[in-house]
Amino acid sequence: MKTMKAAKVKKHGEIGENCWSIWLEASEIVDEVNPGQFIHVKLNNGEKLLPRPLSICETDTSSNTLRLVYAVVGKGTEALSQVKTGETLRILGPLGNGFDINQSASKSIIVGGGMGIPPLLELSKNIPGKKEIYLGYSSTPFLLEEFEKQNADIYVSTDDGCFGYKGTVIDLMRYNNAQGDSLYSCGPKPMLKALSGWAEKNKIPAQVSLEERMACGVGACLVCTCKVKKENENDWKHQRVCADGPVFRSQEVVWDE
Amino acid sequence: MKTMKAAKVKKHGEIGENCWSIWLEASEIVDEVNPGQFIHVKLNNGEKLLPRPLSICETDTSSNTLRLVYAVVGKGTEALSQVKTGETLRILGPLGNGFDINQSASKSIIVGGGMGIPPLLELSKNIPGKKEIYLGYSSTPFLLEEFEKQNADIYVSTDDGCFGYKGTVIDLMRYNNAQGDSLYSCGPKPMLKALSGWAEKNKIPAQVSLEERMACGVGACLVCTCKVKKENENDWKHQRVCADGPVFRSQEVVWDE
Amino acid sequence: MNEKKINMPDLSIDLAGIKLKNPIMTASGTFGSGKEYGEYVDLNRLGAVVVKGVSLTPWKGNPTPRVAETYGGMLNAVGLQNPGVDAFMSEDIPFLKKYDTRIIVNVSGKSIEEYCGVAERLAEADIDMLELNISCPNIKEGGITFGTDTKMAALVVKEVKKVSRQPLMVKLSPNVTDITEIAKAVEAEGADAISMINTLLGMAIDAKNKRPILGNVMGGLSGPAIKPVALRMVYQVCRSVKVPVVGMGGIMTGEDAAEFILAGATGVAVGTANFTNPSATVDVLEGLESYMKHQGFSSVGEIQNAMKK
Amino acid sequence: MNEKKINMPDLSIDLAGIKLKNPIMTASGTFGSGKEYGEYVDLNRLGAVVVKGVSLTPWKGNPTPRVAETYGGMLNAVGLQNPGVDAFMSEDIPFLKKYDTRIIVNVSGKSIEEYCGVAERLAEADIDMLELNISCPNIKEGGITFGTDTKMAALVVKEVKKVSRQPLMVKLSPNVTDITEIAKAVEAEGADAISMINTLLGMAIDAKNKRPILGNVMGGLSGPAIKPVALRMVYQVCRSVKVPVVGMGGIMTGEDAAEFILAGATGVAVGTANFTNPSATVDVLEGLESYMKHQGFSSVGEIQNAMKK
Ligand SMILES: Cc1cc2nc3c(=O)[nH]c(=O)nc-3n(C[C@H](O)[C@H](O)[C@H](O)COP(=O)(O)OP(=O)(O)OC[C@H]3O[C@@H](n4cnc5c(N)ncnc54)[C@H](O)[C@@H]3O)c2cc1C
Ligand SMILES: Cc1cc2nc3c(=O)[nH]c(=O)nc-3n(C[C@H](O)[C@H](O)[C@H](O)COP(=O)(O)OP(=O)(O)OC[C@H]3O[C@@H](n4cnc5c(N)ncnc54)[C@H](O)[C@@H]3O)c2cc1C
Ligand SMILES: Cc1cc2nc3c(=O)[nH]c(=O)nc-3n(C[C@H](O)[C@H](O)[C@H](O)COP(=O)(O)O)c2cc1C
Ligand SMILES: Cc1cc2nc3c(=O)[nH]c(=O)nc-3n(C[C@H](O)[C@H](O)[C@H](O)COP(=O)(O)O)c2cc1C
Ligand code: FES
Ligand code: FES
Repeated sequence: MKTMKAAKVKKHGEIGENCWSIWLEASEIVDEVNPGQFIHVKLNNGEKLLPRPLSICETDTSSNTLRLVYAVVGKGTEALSQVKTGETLRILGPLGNGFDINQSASKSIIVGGGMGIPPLLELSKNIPGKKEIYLGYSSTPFLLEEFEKQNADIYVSTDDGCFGYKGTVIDLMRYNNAQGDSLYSCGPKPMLKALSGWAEKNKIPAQVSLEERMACGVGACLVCTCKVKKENENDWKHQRVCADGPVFRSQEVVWDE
Repeated sequence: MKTMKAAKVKKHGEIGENCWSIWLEASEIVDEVNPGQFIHVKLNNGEKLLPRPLSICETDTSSNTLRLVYAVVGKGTEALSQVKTGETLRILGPLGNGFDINQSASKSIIVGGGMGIPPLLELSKNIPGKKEIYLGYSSTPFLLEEFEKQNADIYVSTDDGCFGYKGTVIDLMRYNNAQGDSLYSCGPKPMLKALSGWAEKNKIPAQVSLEERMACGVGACLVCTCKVKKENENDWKHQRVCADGPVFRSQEVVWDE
Repeated sequence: MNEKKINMPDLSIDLAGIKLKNPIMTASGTFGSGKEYGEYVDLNRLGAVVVKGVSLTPWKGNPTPRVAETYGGMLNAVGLQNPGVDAFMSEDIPFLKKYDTRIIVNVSGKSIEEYCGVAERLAEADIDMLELNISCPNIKEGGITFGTDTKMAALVVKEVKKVSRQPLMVKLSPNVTDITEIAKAVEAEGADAISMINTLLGMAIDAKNKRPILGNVMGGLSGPAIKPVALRMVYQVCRSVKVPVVGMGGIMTGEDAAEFILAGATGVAVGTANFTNPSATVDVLEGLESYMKHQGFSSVGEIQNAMKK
Repeated sequence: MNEKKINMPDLSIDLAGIKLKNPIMTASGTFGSGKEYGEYVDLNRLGAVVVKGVSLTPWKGNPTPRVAETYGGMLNAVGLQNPGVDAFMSEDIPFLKKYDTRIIVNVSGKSIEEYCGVAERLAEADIDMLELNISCPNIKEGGITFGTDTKMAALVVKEVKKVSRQPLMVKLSPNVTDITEIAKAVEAEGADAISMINTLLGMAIDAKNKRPILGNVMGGLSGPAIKPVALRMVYQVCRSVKVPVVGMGGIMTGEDAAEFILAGATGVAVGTANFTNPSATVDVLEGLESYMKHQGFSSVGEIQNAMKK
């Protein structure tokens, strides 16, 4: 039986402006990870009961560790940021379906925005062939060094123009005339929506990783749903981001919200 | 304005069978303590909101520290026992009224049972004249070395006869024909009730320190009451253990419960 | 007490004529159809799997966000999303039938006809019991009115009893002035068991964005925060009716389960705890077993009768 | 918005014609008569001190234990112990009068006559408002019936209005099916304001000793655990009545207070939080002030109108 596991914190610290990196020892989990999957992290905090979903940023099978990169946005991530090296966290995973990597693509486009960027690192490592990677930040970049180690063309945009192109990552893709036969993306919903339009126009099959507030993380509670088009019908249904996603084909997502 | 204060843990560990000792740095508090007073300890635990009342076992004004000695009996004291040296706890105090020390007594009797023993250490230090100290434990004694440093005759009983006299501390007092003109006591209610009867019979004015579940600790919420006889009336009223006690004259307590 | 018995307490219970191997069930809506937790829990170990709410036709459920975390609890506003009774019968029952556990199906509806329709369809199904959910706070039509109105509650039970083949457990809403009144009314109409409590109606507000957190504005509060209210209501109802009660609301440990049984419950269900720990159901089971051993209880019935005062 | 205003938001409110310097009050029964917290809080900083419940004659209150801690909350069963209105008037009012804060007196009773008797005695007192407690769950006679029965609630308000001189705030019980019905009924009879919520009726069981923890068996649940229920009810009532509402239930921080005001409350009260931190009232006040500055609110009324949807 699978179960929540105690994972020892190997390394933990701020790697950028409100951007934290934590390495966890998680032997049985590490080998199973598909890029784009996430884990559920239970906080050692009586006030909050629910685990927090965080994408797996990268894995290191030699040391049996995996990395999460996160921003402090509320009480849960605040509590997480206080956890010290050597302490243990309870984690569940890997959860969800990762990206469906097109092994025969000659060139792939990878697009990340803000805290959607972390899972794209493990993805980039696993995608064969040529890659254009677009990374959009609000201001200071993070994980850039790690991406630069990938065999890929890296393009960076920032909202405030602090670094790289000033504007959205979609603006940058347009400006750059991005090219590829597969697109993978993770980021805030407005970005994914715009990207989905771009991909449709450019006839590139795109996969997007969505976020929604979660409880169980395993598909049982139905709180984490998103709207997905029904096949061959002018209707939609609710699907679970945790178990049916978090990665969806951009064309099947109903972007109305 | 008084307020809850952050107190640094200077030393913390088990000093006997399920008996813990914690030294806290609490500069402003230490100078004000009367023996028999307690402090409210707030746990760093989201599940439990209420502080825990713990008697001040002794103070060290030279290092501005005070000591608590406690048993792990539930989740709160369990969480407390996990606190490490160097961490801080939030504390409020000193609270309640301590013992009213009879400065002119020629001989005092001090009687403690179980976790009622800790506050009697600071008391013993402050009582002038001759002293007989009776300490009752269930099995292994604790704090005995500290009591032996006091200029007093120490008598020990244990329920299982592991150490000293086998039986209750009241049995031991009877056996020993305890003598004195003031009696001070803290311990479980049945012991205090028996003691109160003994004191009445022997015409010795006795003070007893009571325990009751608390919330505010400052006299506002009225959850911590005990029954106290009304003066010159055949009736009783509820008084607050936290603010009117925890020390009461044994003759005024209604022992029916 | 018999030493041998205490070493191996008998956890089995009789719930309205159905024998369960132990009192631990899943709370409807928190355990999917069992499949989702099958990787984490050996379903054979559970007394019963109570599946999510099933309605006559597919329901889409509420808009997101459907969850908000609160102090010691959570609000949900799923709105009974489900694929309808036909899909449920063809997909989920065959899966659950592979396990040696009881199957209890939570029945949802917006009208008496709809409740009866589901019960009629399920009459043909190989399941052990129906749980009539008259208490979902997330459905505007139906749910809230049935569960909080004594007459409507009695009426829907009466009608469903006419068409159902399996024993009928009725799930009560805590959002009422006097829950014993509803309990007595549904018992009088033939409810074979009562389960309680469903969630407390609550709300969370996002002060920064100045809006309700839930898409549905209000939602149902569950988790340890509500345990004192649940225990009180179970205690009251167990003293008002003769049918067995399945207690739930914030059960996280074996000791919590014991508290509900001391209050009078025959069985207990584990809900929100599954989200905190996917093995919660078996952890509660093991905790209850060890409680019984320590306290010298040889059967669940003994716990039910052990409360002092 | 005006920059100057945001640097110094106006926290004053008008509660049924009484001007309070800010919306932060104490919840009755959690702050004694003010004296007990006088060493920890500068009472001059509070909008109002709402004192503990006062009855016509002295009440002894319930047996101990009167408190049980629960997940994120606590149960109390004090049973309105108080020395009676005469002792209150001679001892506590003179103390509070030394401070520049409003005095609101919580009125308890077991019969309409008793409620009226207290209100009549207080008519002569130099206090600002009465809070009619028709909702204490710890009193078997009276309390629970008045607050959970629409007709009785209306009746007691009607009678007390005849004899009271100060504005009358009515404190509602959350242990009801539809709180808006009670709110509308007391408003119709002349209630000048509504305060809510009192505690949720709950219970705690000691599994080891197999008995209820509270001497009174059941008690009132308060603290952050109940905040979602309190917020929901305040939101509902603010949309049902025109009189101002004072919201409470689990307020621990300035942001919690802001949530209640966003839900529609004019003022807020801090209860259980005082036990966790004796400076809680002023901490909540400072937190609310800083929330207003950050969010650009220049007055409390602006928060009340800011809720989206
Ligand atoms: C599949 C998945 C993968 C994720 N991966 C990452 C990651 O790699 N790095 C990272 O920083 N964050 C990631 N998130 C978001 C992360 O889960 C939330 O930021 C976190 O749960 C917030 O917890 P909190 O207690 O700090 O905030 P809360 O106090 O709960 O909320 C603060 C804010 O965070 C938002 N929020 C809360 N929960 C979620 C959620 N489940 N999804 C989205 N927003 C939420 C709220 O709307 C609110 O604005 C991921 C979310 C999902 C669903
Ligand atoms: C004035 C005063 C001084 C005290 N001094 C000491 C001391 O010096 N050393 C020490 O070990 N203990 C002392 N106690 C008792 C101590 O407060 C409790 O043991 C503690 O609060 C239990 O907390 P918990 O969360 O571990 O237990 P809980 O889980 O809350 O309860 C576990 C058990 O402890 C009992 N208990 C809980 N609260 C109290 C309470 N306030 N008083 C008595 N019993 C309680 C319960 O009845 C229960 O059986 C004192 C109590 C008071 C009122
Ligand atoms: C996400 C979620 C979904 C639920 N769905 C249902 C449901 O479909 N039918 C039902 O009767 N109860 C439903 N409930 C209520 C639970 O079955 C249970 O009564 C309640 O959550 C209290 O138990 P707990 O505190 O252990 O979670 C749901 C609860 C949650 C948290
Ligand atoms: C110990 C205690 C005593 C209380 N006594 C009273 C009372 O005398 N009158 C009253 O109207 N409410 C009383 N209450 C209810 C509070 O005023 C308040 O409505 C409730 O506790 C919810 O707020 P909170 O969660 O901030 O504590 C009492 C609450 C507590 C915890
Ligand atoms: S979080 Fe429970 S179904 Fe997705
Ligand atoms: S603990 Fe509040 S009055 Fe004693």
